[in-house]
Amino acid sequence: MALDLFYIVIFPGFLFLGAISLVFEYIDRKLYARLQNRIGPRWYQPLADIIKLLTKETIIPKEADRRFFAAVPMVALAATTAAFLYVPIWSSRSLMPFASDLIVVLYFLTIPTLCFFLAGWFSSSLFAQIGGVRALTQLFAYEVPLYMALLAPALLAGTWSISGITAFYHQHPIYLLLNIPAFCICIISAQGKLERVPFDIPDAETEIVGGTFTEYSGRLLALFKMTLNSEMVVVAALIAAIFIPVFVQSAILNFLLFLVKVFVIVFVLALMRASFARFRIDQMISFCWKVLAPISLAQILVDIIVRGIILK
Amino acid sequence: MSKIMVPLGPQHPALEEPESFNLLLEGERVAASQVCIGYNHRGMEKAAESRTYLQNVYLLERICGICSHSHSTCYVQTVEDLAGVEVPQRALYIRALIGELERIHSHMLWLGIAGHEIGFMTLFMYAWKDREIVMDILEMLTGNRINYGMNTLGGVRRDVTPEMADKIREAVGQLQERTEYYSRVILGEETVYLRLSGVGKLSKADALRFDTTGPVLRASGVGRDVRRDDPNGIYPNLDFQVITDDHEDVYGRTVVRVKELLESYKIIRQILDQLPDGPLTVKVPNRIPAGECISRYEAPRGEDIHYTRSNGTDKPDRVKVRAPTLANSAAIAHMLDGGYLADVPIVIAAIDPCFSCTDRMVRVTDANSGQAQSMDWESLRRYSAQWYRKQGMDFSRIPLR
Amino acid sequence: MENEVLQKIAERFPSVAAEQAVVKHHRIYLSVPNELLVEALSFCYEELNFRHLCTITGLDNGKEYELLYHISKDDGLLLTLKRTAPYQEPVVIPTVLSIYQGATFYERELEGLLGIKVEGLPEGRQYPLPDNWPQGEYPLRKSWKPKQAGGAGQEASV
Amino acid sequence: MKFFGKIAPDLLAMLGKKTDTVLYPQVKTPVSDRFRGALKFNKERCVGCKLCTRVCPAQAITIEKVADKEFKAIVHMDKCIFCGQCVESCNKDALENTNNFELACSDKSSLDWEI
Repeated sequence: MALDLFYIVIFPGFLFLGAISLVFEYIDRKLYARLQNRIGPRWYQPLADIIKLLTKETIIPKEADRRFFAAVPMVALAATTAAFLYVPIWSSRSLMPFASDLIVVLYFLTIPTLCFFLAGWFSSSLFAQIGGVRALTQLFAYEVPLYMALLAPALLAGTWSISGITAFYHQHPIYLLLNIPAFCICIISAQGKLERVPFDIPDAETEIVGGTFTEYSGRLLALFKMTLNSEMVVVAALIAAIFIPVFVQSAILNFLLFLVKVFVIVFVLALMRASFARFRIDQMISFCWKVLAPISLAQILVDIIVRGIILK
Repeated sequence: MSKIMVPLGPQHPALEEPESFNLLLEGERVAASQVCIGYNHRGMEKAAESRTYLQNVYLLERICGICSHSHSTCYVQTVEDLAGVEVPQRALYIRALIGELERIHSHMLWLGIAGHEIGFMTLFMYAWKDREIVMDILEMLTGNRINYGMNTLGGVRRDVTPEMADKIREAVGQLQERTEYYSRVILGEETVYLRLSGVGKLSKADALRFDTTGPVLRASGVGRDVRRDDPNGIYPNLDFQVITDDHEDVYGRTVVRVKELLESYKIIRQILDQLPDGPLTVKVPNRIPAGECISRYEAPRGEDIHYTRSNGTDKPDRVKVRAPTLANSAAIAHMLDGGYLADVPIVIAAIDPCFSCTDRMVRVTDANSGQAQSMDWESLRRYSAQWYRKQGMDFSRIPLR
Repeated sequence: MENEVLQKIAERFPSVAAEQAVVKHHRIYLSVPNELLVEALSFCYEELNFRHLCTITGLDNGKEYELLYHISKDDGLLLTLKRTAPYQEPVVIPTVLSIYQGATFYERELEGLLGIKVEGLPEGRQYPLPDNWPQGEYPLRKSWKPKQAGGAGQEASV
Repeated sequence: MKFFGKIAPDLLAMLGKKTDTVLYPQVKTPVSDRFRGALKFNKERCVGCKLCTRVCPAQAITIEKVADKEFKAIVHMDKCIFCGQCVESCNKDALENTNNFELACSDKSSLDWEI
């Protein structure tokens, strides 16, 4: 019981995830700045931002539904933290692996997006509602290619469990090459999931002010910021576990490897953030459905065929 | 589908100045729009009537930070014409030089703003980084980055030394290289193209119908440029092209601005090569004979017009300013209708709006009287200290510096 | 070029005192009888190709209001047509929107700053003064003086 | 030619380069010699002609007589628009622009200088 609580609250749960997400937020911001030839933030800036927000007054709009308005950010953060428990960090197995944990992690990762929609909806503000509707619209666009691209390697491995998948690719590393298109799609859709340029449509600052978060301030905004940061780490860790399953014997080395893998993915995400302009929502949807979805479908077909013919 | 009314402004992250657009949205599309401007009205035209001609140079220079030289040049042209003085050639060349440098800085600024509006922050950072080159040159020449204070009645205040001319040549070389890079890489980025092309359409007929000016008009295929059509100063001696483009959309306006940058570099090189020797100013009397004069100047945003009526005293009877943005404002609502909400910021930005210019004016009342209504610094600080104390924190003893 | 335009206007409108016009390089300043102004503008637009309305200047010269319509054509010629309006409430002039569609804001400015009613201008917000600006205060009139704290200007800034 | 991510290679090249921004309060960039900053008044040169008061567009400067042939300038730096016309108009070079631009403060009245 006490151990479980330790797992959930301290390591690898809430506190550890919070700390590591601040580190990776710093890395992301610093890289973004350096790509733009700026100095960028100091190392403590993400922590300072969170502390500043935590001490600020929380303003809840009169029109808003108070209970839901305050509850939604907590649900979002809790879902992200829960998802992290099933992602492998220091070995090829996660903390509590079970048969179809990949599906569960994906479901947990969908909850924050739904929370963004609800947050926008309960704010009863025009900009927040437009942002919420956009978040939901965007969800339907990137979620399908993301799921298909993550499930394709699982189909090839013949299991829905993350540990099973890593174990399979550890034995047959050659099949990793087959999944490169799925990897690219995952990275692109992850950008949509994390609501970053070029898919930062739900909180496009110049169009709809803060989007979903327009009415949020103080502690509740800090929770949302932490959700977004930790979501980035969880998604990067999940992609790393499935597409780059490189593990060694030592737990410490594995942990360092984990950091390196997440760093590489964050680097790619930062580079994408710096090199594109924001899509318009119609362009984003047609891009996801006309380009990403067919490619991921083809990937699934290829994986099924390979599984059916070669691995029989 | 139900329609909702979204207010864009007076305060909004996409807008650099207070202005307001009421958008009637049908889903993501704009069904109708209304342009509300006038938030920057500062009473400058009235204030100009109670100041001397020389003081007005500085007053009108502060109509707008970006096109400050345009306004002061346009104004001193009217006064010099009324006084009947012949401005030395060297002064005219230096005026044109600052004017072209200002055009470069304004277009660079616009390119950055456009990047910001379409969520391409890298373009914003890069364009503004390169804008620093021209800002440094302007600071070296005039002393300030904006509000140069270069014009005075009858000439210019500061000279261009040969060493400065060399530095300008070097900077223009760098800028040219960067601008060519932008026209190659930024205009070749697919997401930028997707966001800019086909947005904010303004056909040639509409552009003429709404009396638009500047890059907006030229991007609709009408080659109208005061520098060529009704030249003032030394522009007849210079060889340059009037850039037009027939995209008729925001992409076209971007192309026009980038190409105009290249033309400006050409003009600056010619000015530096032709720069004659001679005095910088001639004496202009304090009292200007009665008369009226209208002058036009091609500001970075379009045609700037100043009308001055003198009555024989040392103060003008009427100064009228028509900034380019006012001419372009009438077309905004037309360009927004039927577009996406996401395109509204870039369409508004594409006319390079400057509502300080448009609305003008200075409140002539005492500077201290405004404090009664607003919270001053001390009481704001007291309020925040109280609020934090309630939360169990005491910041009031922390010194401000 | 300037004289040619002036001659054409004089031919079409014999009552215009064309010989009193001030002609400078690329500039013509010409007074037009009040009732002829809209007709003259439309003639300049249709026949003489003055397709661009630069701006409309309204001013108070101490005796009456003057309204100056600055129109230009592509060869750089800028023609200023002047009409007057007496001090007599209400001051009403007709709109030129039917000829120059970009004139909306210029005419609103006349309404806001000089208190000249423009007939035929569509409904809309006043420009450039704020919505809570007191009625009947027109800053560009010579009789208007800026008031000290608590005056007309102050109320508007609340 | 148009494609996605055309700028990305140049961005990567930026990683090794020196940044263009500086940490402002600690690091300062040079200011031009022609910069028009806060005013400096040379008491001994002033003859009290008050030309500066007349030309100032912002009514920011007044000259007062303290004693015979001795004057002091009262400069309202909060009203000053830094146009430098007073410096230009002064026949005796009694006024000068320094290159001090860091005048921000939390108390406006501290900007009324008697020099």
